[in-house]
Amino acid sequence: MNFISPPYLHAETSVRRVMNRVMLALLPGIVVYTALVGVAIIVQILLACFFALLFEGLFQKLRGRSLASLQDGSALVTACLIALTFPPLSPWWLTVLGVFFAIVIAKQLYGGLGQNPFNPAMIAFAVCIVAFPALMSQWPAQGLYLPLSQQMEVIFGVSPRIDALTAATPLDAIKTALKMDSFTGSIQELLKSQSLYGTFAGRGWEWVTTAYLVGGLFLVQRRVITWQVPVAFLASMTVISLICWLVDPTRFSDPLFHLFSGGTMLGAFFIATDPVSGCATPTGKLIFGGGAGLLAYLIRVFGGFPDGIAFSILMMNICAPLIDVYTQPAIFGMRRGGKKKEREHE
Amino acid sequence: MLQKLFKFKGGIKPAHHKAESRGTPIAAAPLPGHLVIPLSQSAGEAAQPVVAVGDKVLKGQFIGKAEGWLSSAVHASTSGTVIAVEPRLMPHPSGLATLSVVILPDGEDRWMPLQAPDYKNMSLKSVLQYLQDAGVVGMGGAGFPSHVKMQDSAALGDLVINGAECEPYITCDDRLMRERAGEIIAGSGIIRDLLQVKRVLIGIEDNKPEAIAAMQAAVEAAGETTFSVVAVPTLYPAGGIRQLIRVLTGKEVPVDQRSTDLGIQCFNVGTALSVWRALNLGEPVVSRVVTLTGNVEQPGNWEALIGTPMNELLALARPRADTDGVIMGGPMMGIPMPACDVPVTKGSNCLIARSPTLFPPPPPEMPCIRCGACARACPQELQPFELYWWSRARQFDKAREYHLSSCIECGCCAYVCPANIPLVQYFRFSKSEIRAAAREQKMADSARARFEFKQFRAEREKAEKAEKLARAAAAQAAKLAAERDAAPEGESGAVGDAADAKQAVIAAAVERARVQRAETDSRDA
Amino acid sequence: MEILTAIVVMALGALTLGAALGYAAIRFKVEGDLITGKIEAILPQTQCGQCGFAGCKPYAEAIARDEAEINLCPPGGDEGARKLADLLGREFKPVSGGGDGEAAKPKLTAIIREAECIGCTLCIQACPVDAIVGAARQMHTVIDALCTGCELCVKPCPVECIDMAPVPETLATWKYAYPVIPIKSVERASDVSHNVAAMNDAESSHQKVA
Amino acid sequence: MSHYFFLLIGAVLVNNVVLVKILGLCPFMGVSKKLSTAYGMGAATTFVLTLATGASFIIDHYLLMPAGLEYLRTLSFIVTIAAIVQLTEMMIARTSPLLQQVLGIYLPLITTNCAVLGVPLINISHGYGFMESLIFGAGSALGFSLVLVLFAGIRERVNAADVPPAFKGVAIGMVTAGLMSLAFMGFAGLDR
Repeated sequence: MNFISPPYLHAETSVRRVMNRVMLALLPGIVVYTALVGVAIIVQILLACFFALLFEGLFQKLRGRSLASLQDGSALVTACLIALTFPPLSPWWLTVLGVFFAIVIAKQLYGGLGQNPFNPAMIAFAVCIVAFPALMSQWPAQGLYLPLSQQMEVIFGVSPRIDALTAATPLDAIKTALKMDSFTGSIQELLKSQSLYGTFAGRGWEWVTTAYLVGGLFLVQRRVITWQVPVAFLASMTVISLICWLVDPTRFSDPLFHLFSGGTMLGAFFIATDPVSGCATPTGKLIFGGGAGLLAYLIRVFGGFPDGIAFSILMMNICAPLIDVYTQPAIFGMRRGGKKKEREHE
Repeated sequence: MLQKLFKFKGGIKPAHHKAESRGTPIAAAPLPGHLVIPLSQSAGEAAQPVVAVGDKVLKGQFIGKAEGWLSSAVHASTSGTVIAVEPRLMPHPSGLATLSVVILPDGEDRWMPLQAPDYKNMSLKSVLQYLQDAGVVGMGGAGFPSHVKMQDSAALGDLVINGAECEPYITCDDRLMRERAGEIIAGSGIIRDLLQVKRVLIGIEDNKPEAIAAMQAAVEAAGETTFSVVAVPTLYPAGGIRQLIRVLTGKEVPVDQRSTDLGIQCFNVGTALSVWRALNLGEPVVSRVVTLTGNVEQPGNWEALIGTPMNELLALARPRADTDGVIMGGPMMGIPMPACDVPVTKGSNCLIARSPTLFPPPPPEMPCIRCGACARACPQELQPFELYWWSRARQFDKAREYHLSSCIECGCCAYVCPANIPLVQYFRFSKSEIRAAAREQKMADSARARFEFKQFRAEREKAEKAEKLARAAAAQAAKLAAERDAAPEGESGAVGDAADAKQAVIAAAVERARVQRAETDSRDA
Repeated sequence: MEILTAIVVMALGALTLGAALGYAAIRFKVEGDLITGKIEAILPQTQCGQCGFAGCKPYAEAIARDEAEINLCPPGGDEGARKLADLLGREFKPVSGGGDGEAAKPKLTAIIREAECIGCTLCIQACPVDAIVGAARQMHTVIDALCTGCELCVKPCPVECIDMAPVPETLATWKYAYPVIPIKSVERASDVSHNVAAMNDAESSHQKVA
Repeated sequence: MSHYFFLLIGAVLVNNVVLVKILGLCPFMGVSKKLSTAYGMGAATTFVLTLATGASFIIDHYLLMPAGLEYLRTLSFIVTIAAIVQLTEMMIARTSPLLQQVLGIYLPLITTNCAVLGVPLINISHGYGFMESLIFGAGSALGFSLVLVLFAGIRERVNAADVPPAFKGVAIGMVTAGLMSLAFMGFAGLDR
């Protein structure tokens, strides 16, 4: 018998449904991604999902809790995000390691769903890119489509050395070029000269990010996420990249490139919008999104890592509780009509 | 009708479920087998019983005297014999018993002689006294004594008559307005005159077109020009006082103030009717209209005597076989009754027969994911997920910082929560813990004051004794010096004797008590 | 030579700093402490002495001097210890020594079995908060509202006529429970079903009337 | 000017004294349970650290270096810092009861804060001048205060979370600090 308390009526919602919608919104991105790089990404997703459930289940057992929490779908969303942010041909153990850090360290140690201060998937990414920088920047050369058997060999093989098959991402290439003192040309020329990169953000990749954008808009439309975070995220990134681009177009790429390359769309719609580790107040969400967009640009352009989404979001995760404290909206009876009196009545 | 309306943020639109019970007219419920009339039916102290077992009472006879200004009188709901004055289970979530008068009806339902007061020529104070003695309290559910709400009438501008009835299932005010609009308007007119307000706004949700029409017609029939009947958009909880005032006047009652601070006072339609009955007919509150609905064959509205056991009343609507409990009030804020035979009180606007199919038990509580749905639904614009976070961890100071005290427990947050968290229950828990802590703090402060005073007293006594001893010693020394030759032994011996005698008395008493206890022990065994 | 320079330099430095500090200690002397009052405000003022000190104030002073643990006050419970930990920046320790989920002891109040009272006034003297009234050779009684439940009056009574009883719950003191699924709901459930049976009985009796 | 600016930013974020240099962990863990106390500690540390960097620069340059006593740096810095803290505490206690209430209990803690000793030593090993030392000191102190306050914000929430009993309190605080440190690695390379 359950605890009986008002209200006895309940709207048709559940955490499971929220998570399912997020997965559904990821689907277009996954499909385009698969078309681009092959089945490897599906294998990575399945791998991550399996281990995410395994780790979560083991931990729940260890704590003597019921396994019912496996059904909420949150571990699966985290697993998908890990698989989608890691290079598709990363070795299996790297994915599993990422999942371990995400599920056990970043999530379950804090008490599980709803209580983690950091985004688990981004912790996984950050840990792995700090510990295995080479493996984590081993992206398949654009346009190179490996047969399935070879992809499996790379993922599960004993000695997956595929340097020949991988290449730097456009973001990485630009940064490397900028860091070299001998670099004199403009980045536009660089990108064109390599012919690997597509029309505005690397061949094929812009379609993946566009698919993420479509999924993200679906989430906004379904009210699974609110507009504040993605809008602020994309706006701040547009503004800062526009400023830099206008100042020196030969050294900085245009806003469109930044919006559609790397993890921008995934970050703006799927990762920064994580309500658990993000801000909850409307103003707070704007600050959170804006800050994450800005930091992501700074780190990806000036910092030491190929993409800045993970670090910028973790950074904002750190700030989120404090932002929430200082952006509490006025409550009913504190704004219109009434003076803004201090709390502590009664 | 051409009134500019305002909006409040949040709110939800659950299915109304009003059609079931609104169709049939109000019928008088038959006399029950016995009546249990709780003496605690207002926000203040429980009334003091003025009848004893065996007394014959008439309908409307005074049986409970108000105890203090916040309390309200209680009357016999029918004629009959008092068969018990004892604690009985009351319709309260605590499941606690309260002193109640149990009446066995004689079947005649005979009124005591009624005499309407000449209220127009009475002072405000004596009118209010009369209302207190007539047991007029808010009929919306909270049971706040009406005379208290009328006492500070200075600088009031608007009177709001609340006919919103925003909770699903409930239709008693709807029927009341359709059938007794004239009386309600007359009662509102009396309140208006007592409070000397300029404008009367009657707010009714627009899902009750018949009630709006009836009230409109009654206003026109009475020729009242200060009245306006306003259809407010159907949005739960539009019937909350602060929300209704916002919708009707655009004013937001500040969190640390009452509506009267803005010059607005608010009464329920049922209360207006009670006022009219009390002052025009001299009738105290002995009955009320109750909606019987939920898992029943024949939902409807009944005029029930205060004190009617709920199971007897609900039987009129013929509950289905799988009924497993009663809810008093609506499905959003109603209270699960500790038992089915608790009595109907002045605040019982609706009884819902509960069944597992009608209100399925909530799925297990999941962790909060801070999705913010509750914050968007909250009509008080709070952050329920923050309140929950701190309430769950029992960090009540934090919960207070997030304005827990402004929560009206309307249940919107729990309604929309995807994690099925019983948020309202957490908030009630927190609130009562905070209240208890404040009470304990007060007790601790007074205990400290008494302790410090006792210590101060002890110090003073010690000082006085020391002084006395010193003086005595000095005197003794002087005496000794004077009578050095006389025998010094006798006096100290006398003192020792006195002490011994006292010891002996105590020892004897101890012995006596031991014997006594041994006797009682053996009796018990 | 170098060592000598070192010693001289350090000695000079130490001397200068010492002099400055010494001067400051005299010049900027302050008296009184704020913390004892704050600690005492948290203590429940039962004056029961279960902490091993002669009342709440001495205990507060001992805590302020860092001579006592913060978890010695059973009436204050874990909640009180937590507040003290917050105030003083110390680590929280549960009072009972057991797990902190343990239910708090119910609040007690002293009751004098008046028939057995011999009027010795010993309990009146023992009561730290003046909650017992009476005079010598007259019956004594406890004022419920003032009793802190410290049990200090129980021992002194020569005829053992003082009991400690839990304070009965009233509407004013009733609290909503922490929202968890109650394990003892079986009893409640049977209660309800019994009542439903009663309701159905009432229904049939009504039908008979009709 | 921009040199000083980057020095400041570098000290606050990129070379954050707590999360990157891993100095001053003791007060970082100890005084971060509540936001209000974190603010107090941050303010006190900023004040003392700035003062300490200045004082230690002077001592190093005008006392130890001329006398060839560089090996006594650590010792003399500790003594100086302790004295500064004590002096500050006494002066505050006397002059401003308000400040005393805010900073009072934290000031003695700073004496044993290794960040306060570490930053002057880093200054000297980097060969910073007086102005640079002051800016680096103030930047480090601001960085300390910043992460302390952010950490307190997180800890207030985490302390109410359903953390496994074995990890309650300081343990989960350490995990959180580690993850924060991980996030701050993202700033690496930004100061150039």
